[in-house]
This record gives sequence, C-alpha cells and structure tokens, in this order.
Amino acid sequence: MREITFSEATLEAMREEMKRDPSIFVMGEDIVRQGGIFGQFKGLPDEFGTDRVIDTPITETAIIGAAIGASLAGMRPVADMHFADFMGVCMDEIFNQMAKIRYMFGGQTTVPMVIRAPDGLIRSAAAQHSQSIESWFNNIPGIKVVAPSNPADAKGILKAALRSNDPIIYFENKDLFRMKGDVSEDEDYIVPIGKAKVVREGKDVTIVSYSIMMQQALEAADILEKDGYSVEVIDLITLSPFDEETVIQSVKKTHRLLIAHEAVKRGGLGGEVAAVVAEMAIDYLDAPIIRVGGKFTPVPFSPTLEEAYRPKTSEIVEGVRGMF
Amino acid sequence: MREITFSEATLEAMREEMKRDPSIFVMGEDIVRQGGIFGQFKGLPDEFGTDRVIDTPITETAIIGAAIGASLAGMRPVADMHFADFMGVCMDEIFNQMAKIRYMFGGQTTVPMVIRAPDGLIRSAAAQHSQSIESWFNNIPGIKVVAPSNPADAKGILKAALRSNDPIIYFENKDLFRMKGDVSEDEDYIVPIGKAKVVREGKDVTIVSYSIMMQQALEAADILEKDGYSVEVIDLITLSPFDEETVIQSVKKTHRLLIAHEAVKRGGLGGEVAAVVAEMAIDYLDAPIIRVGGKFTPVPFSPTLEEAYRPKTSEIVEGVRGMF
Amino acid sequence: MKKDLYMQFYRTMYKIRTFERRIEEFSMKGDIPGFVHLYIGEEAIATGVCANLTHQDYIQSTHRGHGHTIAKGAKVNRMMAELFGKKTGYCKGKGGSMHIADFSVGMLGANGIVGGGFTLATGAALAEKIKKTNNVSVVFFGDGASNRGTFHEALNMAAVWKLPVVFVCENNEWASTTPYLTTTSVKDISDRAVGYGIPGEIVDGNDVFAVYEASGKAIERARKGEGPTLLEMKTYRIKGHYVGDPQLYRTKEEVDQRFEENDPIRRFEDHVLSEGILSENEMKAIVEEVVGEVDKAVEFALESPFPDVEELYSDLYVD
Amino acid sequence: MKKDLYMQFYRTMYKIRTFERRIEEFSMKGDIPGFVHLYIGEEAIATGVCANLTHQDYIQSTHRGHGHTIAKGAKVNRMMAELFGKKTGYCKGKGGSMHIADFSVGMLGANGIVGGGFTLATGAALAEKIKKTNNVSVVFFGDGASNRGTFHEALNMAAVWKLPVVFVCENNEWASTTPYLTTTSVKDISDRAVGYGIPGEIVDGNDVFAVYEASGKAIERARKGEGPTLLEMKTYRIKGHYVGDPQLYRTKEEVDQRFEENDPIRRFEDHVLSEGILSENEMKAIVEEVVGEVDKAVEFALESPFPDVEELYSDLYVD
Ligand SMILES: Cc1ncc(C[n+]2csc(CCOP(=O)(O)OP(=O)(O)O)c2C)c(N)n1
Ligand SMILES: Cc1ncc(C[n+]2csc(CCOP(=O)(O)OP(=O)(O)O)c2C)c(N)n1
Ligand SMILES: [Mg+2]
Ligand SMILES: [Mg+2]
Repeated sequence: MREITFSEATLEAMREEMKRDPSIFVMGEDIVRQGGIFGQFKGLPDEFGTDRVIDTPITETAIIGAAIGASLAGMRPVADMHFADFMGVCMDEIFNQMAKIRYMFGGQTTVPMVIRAPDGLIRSAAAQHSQSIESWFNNIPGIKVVAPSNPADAKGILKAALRSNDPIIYFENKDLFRMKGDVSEDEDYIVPIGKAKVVREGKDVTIVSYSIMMQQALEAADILEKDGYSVEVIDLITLSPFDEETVIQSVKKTHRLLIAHEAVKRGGLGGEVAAVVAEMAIDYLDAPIIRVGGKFTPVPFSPTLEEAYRPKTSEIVEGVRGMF
Repeated sequence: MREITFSEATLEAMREEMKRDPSIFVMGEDIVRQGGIFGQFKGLPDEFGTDRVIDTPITETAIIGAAIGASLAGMRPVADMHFADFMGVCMDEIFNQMAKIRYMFGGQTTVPMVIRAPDGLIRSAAAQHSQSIESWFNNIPGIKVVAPSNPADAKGILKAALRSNDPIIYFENKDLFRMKGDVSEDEDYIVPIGKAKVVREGKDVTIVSYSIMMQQALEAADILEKDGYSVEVIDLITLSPFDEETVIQSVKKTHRLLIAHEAVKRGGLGGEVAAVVAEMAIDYLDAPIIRVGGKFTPVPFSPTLEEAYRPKTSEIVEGVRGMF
Repeated sequence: MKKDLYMQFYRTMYKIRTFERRIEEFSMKGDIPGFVHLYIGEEAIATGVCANLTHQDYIQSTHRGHGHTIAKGAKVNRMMAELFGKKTGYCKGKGGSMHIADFSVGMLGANGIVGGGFTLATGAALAEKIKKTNNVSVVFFGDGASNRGTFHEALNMAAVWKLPVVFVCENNEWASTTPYLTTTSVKDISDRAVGYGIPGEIVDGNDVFAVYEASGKAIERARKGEGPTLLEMKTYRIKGHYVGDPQLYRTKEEVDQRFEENDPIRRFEDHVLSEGILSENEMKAIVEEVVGEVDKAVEFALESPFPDVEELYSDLYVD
Repeated sequence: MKKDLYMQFYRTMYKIRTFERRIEEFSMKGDIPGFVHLYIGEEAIATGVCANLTHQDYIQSTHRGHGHTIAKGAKVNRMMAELFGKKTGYCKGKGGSMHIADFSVGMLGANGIVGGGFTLATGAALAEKIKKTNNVSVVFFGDGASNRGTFHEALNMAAVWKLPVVFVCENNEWASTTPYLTTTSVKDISDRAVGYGIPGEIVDGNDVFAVYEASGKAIERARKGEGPTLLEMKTYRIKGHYVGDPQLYRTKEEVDQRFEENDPIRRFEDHVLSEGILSENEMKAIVEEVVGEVDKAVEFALESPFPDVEELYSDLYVD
C-alpha cells in the first residue's frame, strides 16, 4: 500500500492487466502524445507500443464501433471517450450494437470491452463538458456500469472490468483524477463488479451515493453524527445493475433513505434506487425517500451558476434532518 | 367528431397546422413516396409540395442537426425518426445541441421543433426495431417529451407540440397507429403539454401509465373492478417533465400506486414516478409501489420470447392484488 | 480448379435464390415473423466476394443479409430455423432475419441499423492487424448506407491505419422507397474513395466473375497490408424493399425488364454454357442438390420447437 | 471602396489578435474560467470569409470561436463579459468561451462538440432555401473535425439539395495534440469534395485577400442556388490547443518559425504598405482604436456583476 492518485491507480490497473493479457489494447483521442487529458494513460505508449496504445481520429462513432468489432475478433479493447459528454455521438453503437450483440445473436459471441468515460463537473467546463449521464444506461440491458469513488476502488474495479467478458462502461469523475489514497499493490486486487460497499455503518439513516458525491455523503455523515444521527453510507460502485440487496438490507435496518449523485436529480439513478426500495421495503420506511442531485438545467458556465447547479453537502444534511 | 385512426389523427394535426403556419415543414426517410412507414404522412407531399415535405438521405444525424439549424433560422421543423430505435444515431444532436441551445446561449434563441419517434414492440421486429427509450430524455433538461395513448390525444398534443416554442419529442407507439377513436374536428383542439389526465376515477389504487400500456392499464382496471377494487387510472401523456401534481393528488386519495409501461422496467420512467411519490407522499401510501415494465433484456425476435418480454395486463392485476 | 470454382459460384447463387424464394413464400403467408428483406437479383455479389474468403476472414452484413450468410458458408437449415424464430436457429430464435449470424464461419452478423457495420468491420480488421495475422474483413452495405456518417469515419480510420478491410457497396439503385440519386450526391459511390486516398472501383455486380476478380484483388491488397479498397457493385433491387412492400414508387415493367436483362444467375448460365465450362446436366445436378438442401432446411425449421420462455433471460451477460 | 475593405480587414484581424492576447493573459492568471482556445495566427480566415457576409447570413463556429464571433460583427465588450462569466455577456454568463454566440448578427454559436456545426449550418441553409431568400450559411471547422461523420452527412445532404452553405475547413495541421496526417487520410481535405460532386478548393488561409476572394466566390455560388463548396484554408495553430497546454508534442522553434514566416497580420501589413494602399499612420489609428475598444471591453467585463443565482433556472423552456 502507498498513496497514489486516482489517475495513477487507473494507470496501474491498465499496466498490470495489459502485461497479463496481450489482447487488451487502448484507443482514444490524444492518448499517445498527451497521455490522456487527465494523465490517465501516461507512459503506456512507451511500455506497450503504439500498436496497443492508439491515437484515433476525432470519431467517437468509429472508436466505439471499432472497439466492438475488435472484441468480436478476440481482442479486449479499452475505448477512451475523452469526455463522457461525447457518448451521444456513439450512442447507437453503445445501445444497439455493444449492448445487444451477445443477446441477439443467441450467445454466439462475447463483447469484452471497456469504455472509459470521464464525467462530472470540472471548473466551468459548461454545458457540453460537465455531464453525468449514467442513468441512461441503467435502462439498457446488456451493459454493466461502474463508477468508483476513490483510488483503491478505481484500480480494483478497472481490473475487474478488464477481466470481465461483458461490455462495461467505466465512469471516472474528472475531479477525482487528482484524489490521493492508499492503493493495494497486489496484482490481483479486484473490486468485484455488482457489489456495493457499506463504507460507514450507522443505525438511523442510509445514504446511498457513488463517484464524487461520496465525498459530500461522508462529509454530511460527519456533520449529522454531531447532531446525534448515526449514518450508514453505501457506495454503489456498480451502477447498473446495482446491488439491490445491500441497499435493501441497510434500509431495513435504518428505516430511512437518501440518495445523492451529481447527475441531474430528475431521471437520475436515484429514482431507480428509490423505486426499488419503495417496492421491496416500503414497510420499513419511517420517512420520505429523499434524493439530492444536479438541478434540472444544463450545466451553466459562470462559476456562480455552476455552484448553484452543483448538489451540495448541505442539501444532504438538510434532507436527512427533515426525516426526523 | 368521427372515428379515425391514430395515424390519421396525426395526419390531420400536421395538415391543419401546416396550413396555419408556413414555417412548419417535415423531413425524414421514405415520407414522400411511401407516406411514412405507418402512413402517417400520406398525402402531405401533394398538399404542401416537396419543399415542405422532404425525403432525406439515411442520415439521422443530419436530419436532427438540420432540423435544429432550421429552427434557429426561424422555421418549425418536424423530423421523423422512422423508428425511435435510431435516436442513438443522433443522440449527440438531441442532448448536446437541441436540448441546450436555448439555455447555454442565454435565451438568445428558441428551438421550436418536433421529433416524431415511432416506438414500442411490433410483431417480432426484434432487438433494434422494438424499443421504448423515453426514460433517457427524462434526465435531459431542455426537452419536453410526450406520448399519446389514443387518436384524440395524438391529434391534440401533436398540435400543441407544433405550436410550442420548445423542442419536443413525440413518441408514437407503432402498434397504436391503427387504433381507431373519436377525434375532434375543431381546428383548435389542443391537448395541453404538461398535464396528465385522470381517465378513470377510483378510490382504492392509482395506476399510472401512458402510450400503448394504457390499454393494459384500463383492461386491468376492469378486471380489478370485478374483484371489488375501485381503480383510478392516470394517463401521463407528457412524460418529461411529467405532471407530478396530478399523480400525487391521486395517490393521496387512493393510497396505492402502480406504474406500467412497455419500456424496460429497470431504469424506466416508472422509477422516476415512484421516486417522486416516495419523496412527496410516502405517508399516504398503504402498500409498496409496484412497477410493471419490459423485462431486463433486449427485445427478442421469436414470438414466444417476445411475448415473454412484453409487460402484461395480468402483471398489473397481480401487482394490484398484492397490495391488499 | 476453375471448374470447381464455377460450380461453387452456381451452387451458392442458386442456393441463395432458392432460399429467398421459399422465405418470400412463407413470409407472405405470415409464417415468418418480423421484417424480411430479400437478396434476389444481387446473388452474384455475396457469392463472388465470399469465394475469396476463408472462415478466418470476417464479413459484416446488412438488413438484407441472407445472401451474405449463405455465401460465407452458413448452413441453410439453421438459418431457416432462425428466420422462423425457432430454438434450433443460429441465434436460438432471438435474432431473426435482421440479426442472422454465424460466428463459426466468420459471419459477424446482419445488422438492423443501416450503416451499422462499417465501424465494426473496421474494428475486426484492426484486431487482425494487431494480432499480425493476414485475415481480412469485408463489409457489405447499400447505396443508402453510403451516406451515413459511419461510412466516412470507418473509411478514414481504415485508410489512415491501412487496415485489412474491404468496403463493398451494393448499389441496387434504391434505398427503401427512395431512388438513390435523390439522396446521394454522386452517381458513382466509388468516387468517394478519393476522399480517403484509397482505390475505388466500379464493378458489374451482376457478373459473378467480375465481382470475384475485383474483390479478389482488393482482398489480396488488404491481406498484404496495403490497406482498404472501396468497391461499388452496380446492381438492381428486384424485389420490394421488404416482403409485402406494395412498391407504389416504381412500375412492375421497369423491374421485370431490369431482371430479364440482368439476372445474374441467367447471365452465369448463359456464359458457362456458351463457353462450355459446365454442361446442362452438371448444372441440373447442382440445382437438384441445392433445392433438396433448402427443402430439408424448411422441414428442419418447421419441425423445430420454439424457444422455451426461460430462454428470454439467457445470453445477456457472461459473468 | 477597396480601401474601406482593407481597413476593415485590418481592424478585424487586429481586434481578434488583441482580444485573444488579453484573453490569454487573463486565462493564464485564472481569471477566466473554463477551457479557452485561441485563434491567434488564423485571423485571416474568419476575417476574409465574414467580410462577404451580412447579418442575415449565418455562421456556425467551433470551440475556437472568438475570431469568428468578432469577424461576424459581435461586440467585444459583451464577448469579454461572457468569457468572464458575467451577467452582461452575450449568454448571460451561461455559455462562456466554448458557447459564445450573437444571434443578432447571425452568429449561431461556438460549439463544444467537434463537428457539431456541420449539420446545424446545413439546416440553417435549408431554412433559407425553403423561405426562398438568398441568405447563406457558413460553417467553420478544423482538420480534426473533417473526419467526423457529421461532415459526410452534412456535405452529402447539402450537395443533393444544393443548399446555400459553404464549408470552411481551417486546416491548422493539429487536432489538439495530434498532427493531422496521423488521423486524416488525405493531405488535402478539399479532395473530399469529389465524394459529393461539389467544388473543393485549397486556399492560403493566412492570406486575407485569398481567403476573401475564394470564399466570396463560394458564397456567391451559394447565393445563386448553385449549391455548397468545400474550402480548405491552409494555416497553422500558433498557440497551444488550449490556454495552458504544455505542448510537449512539438518544439517552440517549429512554432516560432511558422509564425514568423506566416503571420497573417504581418503579411497583410507588408502587403498594404508595399502596395501603398494603407499608410503607417492609417494603420496606427486602427490599432489604437481597436486596442482602446478591447481595453474598454476588459473594463466592462471586470465591472460587470456575476449572474444572480436565480438565473440558473431561466431560459430552459419558453412555454
Ligand atoms: C440507421 C437506420 N436508419 C433507417 C433505417 C430504416 N431502413 C432500413 S433499410 C433502409 C434502406 C437501406 O437502403 P440501402 O442501404 O441502399 O440498402 P438496400 O435495402 O438497398 O439493400 C432503411 C431506410 C435503419 N434500419 N437504420
Ligand atoms: C465530439 C468531440 N470529440 C472530442 C472533443 C475534444 N476536442 C476538443 S477540440 C479537439 C481538437 C479539434 O481539432 P480541429 O478540429 O482540428 O480544430 P482546432 O482545435 O485545430 O481548431 C478535440 C479532440 C470534442 N470537443 N468533441
Ligand atoms: Mg440500396
Ligand atoms: Mg486543427
């Protein structure tokens, strides 16, 4: 264990897995000379050559389409999206090809590939470079979606994704790339896909979150602790299909639920979590299910507006206080 | 009033509004010679000429992009998607341009346009021609989404959409096109965007649905009536942003809620409806919130599998029975 | 050698024609569910191209994919079963006509998305390049598909990286109900090769020999690592866009005339007979063999069960 | 007449240069939020093209959009305010550098999506065709953007329908950190015009006269209903991709040399001086005027308030 950044943790996962498995390669824009916008691919071209670390044209459609085709031909492509905001460009490839190929061809093939998609707010990147769109994919059977909240999980679940035989979207929050944390040096350190983690145990209320909002969730838990509330915090890590069992067990214990994410609240993943609980465990609930998320607007540019858009620790704290 | 089909009702709306407003034009694939796959544009080329009724190349990206551009230049384009399944091709244009242009440019312009998107199951059209993807757009601020369930509303809300200054996605279920019903001949017959309709009043349970699943919802209500349950049925009509008030009022009265749609249940619109109620009216609920929707798989081809995929009246009936 | 090849041409073309005729019949009766697009009149293209390929090579197909699938070596019985939605079909009944595929022979799938195959085929070629094999990848696509953005992105990528992929346009003059020149900005789609610095060639798509030769050259070029080629096969869509299409947009006379003048199978027969390459009897034997095979496929499909309901949930994820 | 035009060229180019230098300075200090892409060294393109346009004509711009916006006639004070995220900006602070726009002069917006403008400009041209005006639409785009599928779809559509739109490629040899030939399959992007049956032309993008003339011809052609043109302006990106780019992928020497050889403003000055079209004094007066204007814009921006928090919820829907 040693402290490294989230970005370095993903780099380590790539390096270790590319060494293990020659069928892994990575492609995207500005990887070779820049090492990725967030340094997340730095050094890979030198280590693995430009046959396996590939700069593409600015063609997200062809990047994802080619990754799919390469996976059908036995490779394990990693496709970098530059910004998650550009996934609209290749949405057809993602939902009509990648997600469906195994199923609609009756299991004749697998589509082992990973899409890396940096998402979230970053200082005034504005409407087309700040989005978190994970909830769309929750409605698309055939894809798995993960979103780690810290360097250790970033490494562990990226390694799991690189070893998986299913197509996986790996959302990595842009602002998290510089986060530091202890990360295992074990080359088989895996964070399993499909399992949520109870990162803080509590008795009075469950906060479900993931990715960068885990920071606000934990901060809120600290504040609420001082108020005398015992807060359980769950990090989903896998967003689709998410770990319903862990959430339900927690709510059965705490009787209260708040879900927080940076993505727009309306139509966000929180709705699905709330709905599952309202279906499976409503009798255990002693308060309304509260969701905290981005406001229902595109992300505005000006710092004052961006700050108004951003979901905040105080909203989580107020939300929980209102339950008692 | 006279009985016409859903397809004819949309045609009437187009014809009347195109006569009223010369800035409306329509473009898409196979409109001129075929009149649209579902006959929904039949006769328009003769009446309005091929300047205003336009056959495009097979380029959904350019269709939506050009519609956006034309709307910025003062027109009111209607863009036909052929099948809603193809919206992935132009998803970037839909969510990064159409939805955001007014907002991110500070209200300098409007983007008055309508996307017509035939969706849903139709006899074994399989994985890429059977989808209902409305829930994605619920997470995208700046778009309004409507989905009528019968010929009268089809006409009324299409006219409202054609007169609106906001970008609107009009989902029309493929199997509904041949549905017959009474439709107003009033040229100003408008079904307002943003308002749900209580189409059947009841006291014991609220079923929220829309589009083709309204048929199963009403059928289930009949069956349940015989069991002695008084069922209220709400047709959302506008899916995003949906009419929260009408749903909440109903649930406050009936204390029970089931949401049904043909789209995949997980990540579907039902989750958002459930979450809103679990946040705003949980104290009124006497039972779990049940959702009925498509199974979590791509739509399979074979009739037996397609039938297994399809959400059914019996699931609604069972769901409600389980609440008591 | 040459004779074997010619017999193979005939067998494949005739098998496609026979298969399609039976499909048309069952589809008209409503026995085959879903949308069905027939390859009748275009048989020489799939046949001529695929004769240059091994099972280690890949093809990507279209919504009009039966011919490609047969030409690549798939079995008609499992294809037929798939089109009927049966458990014994290639996709266990989950795919149907628009998603027919046989991965075991390198047939990576029909595609319900027009232009969906360009980038996938490019990716398969990229994989082979990384793996340093000399396998190639071929993508079939229509005149209509040639206008999609995926065409441009894939050709550019394949050209820059010199990938072993061949782009085969089947210009049948129609995209659904639309004459291609009303939506396509060039008469010869092969002209578009200029924009990628790669060879582009016009080929008589109803002449199986010409198709075989031109695609053979392009495939050889790809195998040698010299990069992609754009081939435009000129042909004509004989049937409606889909089975059941009322075809109000063109006259029966036009179609009949085009077919009479330019049926690729008739042209082949005339040629081999007049050149004395195959005899009437040899051809008759092939016809009988092929018709028998398709008849058996129909039986197989009709006798096969529909998939069990539990099958709905399988094949979604591996892990 | 000619002199007026030349003075306008100088004023516009110098205003862009001055604006960009100030933006660079404030952006480096962290006073300007968000990503900023500078147009330094490419001023002749926007200037020469837009000199042919009226406020009824449209342009679609890119992430590198300040130059286009100024050339189309927007006011630098409201631009500056927008880049600072202020309430008085063109977009009330909601857009910033990547979404600068002034609809009142026909500037339909910068675009954070590379290649996002092709189809929008095509649509604006379609609208004008339907309305039977003779307004035109121009879309600026980079060498990198020329590989996107939207390029192909828009050029095909514009060509088939003979729409009044001009496609202006700014080939500055770099797409972010990538030399264009490593991702673009043709040396001359104008070659791609062949694939759409439209004229394609290479232009010296650092020669404002050449730009003015070539784009004038293309715009005239568009106005007359003869359809689109693809122009490739050869230029070079003098600054980093964005302000703050460490530029590890090229040497400072290379950049300095290219700038020295080919600064479009210096070339203009040399030309008009040597031809005796403008005097040193005339040019100095323009410089002073422009610098004063930009200084005032900075003051305006700095003094303007940030938007109120309630502004977050406005401009989402009209109805
Ligand atoms: C992206 C997309 N848009 C539209 C369609 C509907 N569609 C199916 S086939 C077809 C025409 C295709 O024409 P072409 O590419 O020439 O192939 P052909 O049918 O002539 O073989 C259309 C428009 C589709 N399946 N996918
Ligand atoms: C669809 C999309 N993909 C990637 C990006 C990230 N990106 C922004 S600018 C740029 C390079 C653009 O190069 P070019 O088109 O040549 O324009 P230039 O910057 O040279 O003016 C890239 C890759 C983006 N904004 N949009
Ligand atoms: Mg065709
Ligand atoms: Mg460039």
